[in-house]
Amino acid sequence: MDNVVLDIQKLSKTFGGVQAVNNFSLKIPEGSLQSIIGPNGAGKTTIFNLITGIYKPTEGTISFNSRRIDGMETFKITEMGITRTFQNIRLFSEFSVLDNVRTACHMRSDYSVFEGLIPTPRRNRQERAVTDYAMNLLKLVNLDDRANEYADNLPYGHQRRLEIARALALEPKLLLLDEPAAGMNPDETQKLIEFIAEIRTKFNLTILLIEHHMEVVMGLADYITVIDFGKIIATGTPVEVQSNPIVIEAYLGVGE
Amino acid sequence: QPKAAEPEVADTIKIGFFGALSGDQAVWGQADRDGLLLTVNQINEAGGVLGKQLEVIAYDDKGDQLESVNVVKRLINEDKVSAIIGCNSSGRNIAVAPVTEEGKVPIISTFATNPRVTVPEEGTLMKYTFRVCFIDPYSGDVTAKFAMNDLGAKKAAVLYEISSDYSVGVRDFFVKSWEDMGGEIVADEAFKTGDVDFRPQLTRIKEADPDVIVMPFLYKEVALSAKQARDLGITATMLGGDGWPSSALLEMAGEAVEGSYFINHGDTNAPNVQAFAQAYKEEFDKEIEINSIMAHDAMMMLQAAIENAGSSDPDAIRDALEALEGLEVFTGTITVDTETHNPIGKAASIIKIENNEFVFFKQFDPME
Amino acid sequence: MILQQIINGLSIGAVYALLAVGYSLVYSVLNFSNFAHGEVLMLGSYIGFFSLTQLGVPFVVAIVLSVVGTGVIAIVLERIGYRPLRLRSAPLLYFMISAMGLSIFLQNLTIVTIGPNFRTYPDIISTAPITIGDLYIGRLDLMIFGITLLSLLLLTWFIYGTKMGSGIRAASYNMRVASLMGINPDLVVAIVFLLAGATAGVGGMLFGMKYTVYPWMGTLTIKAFIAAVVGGLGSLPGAVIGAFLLGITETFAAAYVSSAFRDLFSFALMILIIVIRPGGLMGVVSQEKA
Amino acid sequence: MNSLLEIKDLHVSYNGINALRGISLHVEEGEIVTIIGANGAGKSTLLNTISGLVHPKSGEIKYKGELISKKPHKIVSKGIIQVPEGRQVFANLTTLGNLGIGAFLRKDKDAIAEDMEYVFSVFPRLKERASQMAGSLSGGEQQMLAIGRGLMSKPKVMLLDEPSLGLAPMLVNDIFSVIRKVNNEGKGTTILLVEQNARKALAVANRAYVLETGEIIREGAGINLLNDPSVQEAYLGVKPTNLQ
Amino acid sequence: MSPYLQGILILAGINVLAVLGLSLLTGFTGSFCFGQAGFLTIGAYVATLLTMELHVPFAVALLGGALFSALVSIPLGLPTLKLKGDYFAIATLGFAEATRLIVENLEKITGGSRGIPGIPTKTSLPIVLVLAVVASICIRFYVVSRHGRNCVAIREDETAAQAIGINTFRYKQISFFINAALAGLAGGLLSHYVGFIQPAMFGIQKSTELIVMVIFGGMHSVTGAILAAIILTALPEVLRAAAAWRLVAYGAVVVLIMVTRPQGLLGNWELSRESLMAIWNGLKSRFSKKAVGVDHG
Ligand SMILES: Nc1ncnc2c1ncn2[C@@H]1O[C@H](COP(=O)(O)OP(=O)(O)OP(=O)(O)O)[C@@H](O)[C@H]1O
Ligand SMILES: Nc1ncnc2c1ncn2[C@@H]1O[C@H](COP(=O)(O)OP(=O)(O)OP(=O)(O)O)[C@@H](O)[C@H]1O
Ligand SMILES: [Mg+2]
Ligand SMILES: [Mg+2]
Repeated sequence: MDNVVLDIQKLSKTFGGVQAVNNFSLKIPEGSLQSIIGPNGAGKTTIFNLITGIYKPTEGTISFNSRRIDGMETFKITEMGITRTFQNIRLFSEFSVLDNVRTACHMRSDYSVFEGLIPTPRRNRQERAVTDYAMNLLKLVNLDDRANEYADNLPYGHQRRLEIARALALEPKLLLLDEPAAGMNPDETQKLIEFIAEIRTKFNLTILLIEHHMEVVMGLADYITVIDFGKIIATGTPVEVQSNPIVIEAYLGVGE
Repeated sequence: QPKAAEPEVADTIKIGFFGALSGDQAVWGQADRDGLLLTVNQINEAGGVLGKQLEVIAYDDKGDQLESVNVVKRLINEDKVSAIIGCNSSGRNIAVAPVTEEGKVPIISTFATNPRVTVPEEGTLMKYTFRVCFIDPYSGDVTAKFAMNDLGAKKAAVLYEISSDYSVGVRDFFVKSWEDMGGEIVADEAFKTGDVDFRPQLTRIKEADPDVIVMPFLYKEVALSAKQARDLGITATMLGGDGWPSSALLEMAGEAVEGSYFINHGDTNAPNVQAFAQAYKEEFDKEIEINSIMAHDAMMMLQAAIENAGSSDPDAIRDALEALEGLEVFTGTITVDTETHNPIGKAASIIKIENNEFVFFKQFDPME
Repeated sequence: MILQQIINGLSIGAVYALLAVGYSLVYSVLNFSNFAHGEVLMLGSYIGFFSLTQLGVPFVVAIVLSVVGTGVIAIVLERIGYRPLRLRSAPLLYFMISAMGLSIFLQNLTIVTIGPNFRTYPDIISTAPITIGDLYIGRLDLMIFGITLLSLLLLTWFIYGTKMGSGIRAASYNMRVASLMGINPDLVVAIVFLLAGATAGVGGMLFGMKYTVYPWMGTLTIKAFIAAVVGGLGSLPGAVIGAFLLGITETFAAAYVSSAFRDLFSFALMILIIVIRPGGLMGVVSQEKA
Repeated sequence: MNSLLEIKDLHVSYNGINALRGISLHVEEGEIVTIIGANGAGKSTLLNTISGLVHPKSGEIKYKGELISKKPHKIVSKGIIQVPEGRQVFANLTTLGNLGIGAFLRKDKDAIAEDMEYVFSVFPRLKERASQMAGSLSGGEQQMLAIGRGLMSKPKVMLLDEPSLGLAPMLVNDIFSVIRKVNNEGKGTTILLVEQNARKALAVANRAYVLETGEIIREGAGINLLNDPSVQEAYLGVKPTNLQ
Repeated sequence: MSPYLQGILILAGINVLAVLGLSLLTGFTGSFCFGQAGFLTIGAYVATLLTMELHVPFAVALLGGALFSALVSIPLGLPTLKLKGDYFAIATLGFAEATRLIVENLEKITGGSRGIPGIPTKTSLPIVLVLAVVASICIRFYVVSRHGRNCVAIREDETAAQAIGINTFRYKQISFFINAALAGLAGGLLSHYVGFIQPAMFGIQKSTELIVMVIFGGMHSVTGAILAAIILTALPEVLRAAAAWRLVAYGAVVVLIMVTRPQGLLGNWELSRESLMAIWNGLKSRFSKKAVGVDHG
């Protein structure tokens, strides 16, 4: 059996009276690209928030590379190799595009707080390396020509790409993408599909994807978990899921 | 706005002034300044000193020590004044004392009652620093003696302002004298500058049932606390100090301070002050404060010193100040103690509030 | 004794509450601490004072003049000091600094124009305390208490019970989008400042009668600020509860521990509460949804 | 005859960067007009300019033959409402509160209640979440709320900025039928629609404009553009997927 | 140089030190600290007691004050740094007032509200200048380091900062620590400049004054804060003639800056050799263009 990167067991989360996630389990093997789909408010983003430690689970466990991470602080989880993008874009708006990425590179350099106060050759070297690395990432997402603009002024679609670049800068093992194609037109969506496929191999990523654009999910996912009201209602390969009547009934609807 | 006297002839004697003209100390700083300006005007009209006109250079320090230091440096180094008058707070005077020492310019404080203003440590003396007021140990002592001997009190309560060096000083010295004399402190309550409600403390004091309450702080707080005390049904006699005398107290506190006593530098109702007070009211359209009278007296000291020295040289003035003897001013007769630069022989007056008026009660001989 | 201290605490609390309500009201809309609120109160106190002494109008008229005056002053201050920032969606910190500037400006302007002296309100209504056995209750305190509760009720009804109120809350979240819903942001803000100013006007009169009038009487806002924080910034009932809690704490600290350390207890209480409940007692701690 | 909404030679710039460069377009009463274009083409800028959030450098916008006001709330009072991009619900109000704000300028209590029921019938999910704080709604729920809030104002013209953003496929279909329904075959609300789902947008639209880097490069009937190979290639994705 | 001018420069230098850390903490890390006077108090009293009671060398006393103040920031930060916006502001304000109250009450050690007179005046202009310049350079380097970027990220969006692996709490702690250390140092210098300290010197208005300097200079600019510290220290002296009106003017200027140039004097911008050169070149080219115009005209 493949090496399981992420292992979620019997995860539940309630907010007041709302059962947002209900007894949800999922195993993600290394190198796979899985997708979670489901109607609005099904609990997908909440699952991401639970994995990344922004919420604490009401019940259940989450393990990453066989280590329990539920209840850990967000930044520690990130340090271990899980990164995400946000459904509502959250860039550092007063930073330039480049600095958004450079900030995310903070783990690529290790000079101390003391060296922060006085520049040393080591610091300068590391800073230069980080800048080069960040520029390369920007090239990859086609934003290198806007490197010095404020991130806030980029159009929506570009901001999404920048968010992905920022996440990649952390060199994650597991990347969580929350609706990366939202706000993109079909053409751009197509490019995004290719882009995700590209970074997946290039960075050797395991990816968990939330998306409502079916062409993205169908084009990329190895395996799909469908949830509704926080519960799993179906699982399977894209082809299986697509033709599953329960899924059609609850989520896909009948095409025009 | 009252302006400093215009220099009519080029040859004037420059006198520096600093005080809180803005910020929450402004009442006292402005009273200081206005008292000084009026005095200087009167002196100038009478022909000046040594035939020269006096010129006041007044700076605001908004009650901040750092600014005091700055402005005193400026007075000494830039304006080259002959002497400085100010200010009403011990803290700021302690802060500027080293500056005047270094710049060798005499300074007369109006209301810095902390002994350490002139004598920072046992055996040392700030050679250039003088004052026109008596000091906290003296007030504390007189208050204690008066309460015990004249009022026959046995149990005293103290209410004091913990963030005010003046108030803490008087309280400390009062408590010491009182206990030395065998009195009992039944309540010792503090409040912070800016507080307006004293009822929690007063309720405690009421319970302790003292004969007298010592309230060494400024008249606004006196008025508020006195009123609240009476509202709570406290009947003990209230005793105060030189922060009390102000017509505003009578207006604000009314009935509440009736029958209280306070220790003062002199009698503000004394006939000799009235003409000055009248002129003050005409000039500035406000009632005179005790600070203005102290500023007047400080100026009198300075005038005498300059005349005695026959020169406006700061060092000569300093020497003359130190040698000053038996100078009649509004608040008594001043002789400068060469050891401490405190005015000796300044008798304290005990003032009683009767029928909403300040009434001279008795003279308190310091040697008593 | 303990009963008397509770009464003391409540009446001190009522004073804080009256200030804290106006303060919280502005906070609930613009999300910043209006440090100039105390100065509006101070101006209200002066307006009342001069109306009574110079114009010789009856007490009720003086209150009306003071309320109208402070309402207008508050609106004008908003126009000068905050609106330009609002239009630019400047960070909240800037509002606070601007407010500090206004506060310094007004306080010192009063000192140089009206003068730094204390002024005493004429005796208009009897301020003699009511005695019940051994207990003393201030008449003014009762009035302040009543007016505080009344304004709390009115304001709560206005904010939570009327359409304009929900418009105000919408605008408080996002003025841009609120304007897309047909809400006139300037009007909303003006109404809020008018109301906050009005509470300051009444407060100013009452405080003036209780504590005399002087240019820096607004520094009391610090206590109102603490009260509002304890209660939960932006929550009107919270502000009132926080204020009473603060009043009681101060009183009991002074009465049973040490009056010299009195404020230490208020600060300790405050830090304790916001550490346990980061949004204050009544504040909604909205967990951020990522 | 005046158009309902007429825009002439509109220029908008942000700190010197030109976002719109001489746009002219018109929307007739009862029409559904859609604007498609890549990210950053200036679609949102155009809608924001119409609703008064952004002020043009030059050019004019006329509504019923009159220049529109500069103040967003005045524009709303004329009957033009925008459903902004990226939801932007009032997080500190409940679902109901948000819908109430949508009807802020309306006085007709009964009709408001009716419309509320209508919104709930379109988005039953919102009814379930009626008293939840909008900030904690899921992304899609917020989007429904944003649209519902817009409907509550009973506008004459509705500016929709990517209404299908983040909605589940089934709901995306629903949204477009809601748009049709509101428009009521030209007898109801006039609609100016910005959409990334160009295929569906063009399918419901009477007419469409294609915006590229701040300029209109094509216009025509929705159907025509839908079948135009160049539009297909640039905006509809080269190879249509089986699900769309 | 006249002692007067020297005095003002010393104060300006001390203010620069007191403001640098605040710029890092409030401007860059986004935690609005309203209790700077508290750290000044601690630095001033600890340093003073070290010189007066233990007779240690001046340098050791300064260091002691700075260190003690910095250490206080740790237990203080533990519960408070998690607080947001106004809540943190009020908590730090409470800290400063509480510190003052404690100093007032510890009469035996601190002299209570009557203060400590007769502190040897060892603070000299060269010492202050060197310290201020060194600290400015260090802070300037810090904010452009990876650590500085992390601070700004926290200010911009704390959740997102967490999500890219930044230990937000730790970085706030570091900023708080550095701020406390520098403010403590400033306090020690201050007490040894004036020769007298008293709790009244460290009231709320002191904290206000310092925070205003940070904002005035530009929230996101170290050099802006430095410039503001110098200007705002000198301004009252320049306006001295205006007497009481100058505080009115001061208030008005603060409001004016906020509403017309809320990003502060320098905004995001930093004074540096490059930026000065850029301005210079800009001026030169404008000038030469004009000159060309004249030629042709
Ligand atoms: N506030 C702003 N400041 C500076 N530039 C801006 C601002 N808002 C938008 N822009 C710029 O204006 C251009 C048009 O942006 P706009 O948001 O209108 O595009 P859009 O067509 O709506 O894109 P999307 O499909 O991504 O939403 C973009 O280049 C963008 O970077
Ligand atoms: N902090 C919260 N407080 C209360 N309810 C919440 C909170 N966060 C999420 N919910 C509720 O939990 C449910 C799941 O929300 P979630 O954001 O996970 O949905 P989602 O599957 O991501 O939906 P979408 O596709 O629309 O983004 C929703 O009904 C939402 O209202
Ligand atoms: Mg979601
Ligand atoms: Mg857009």
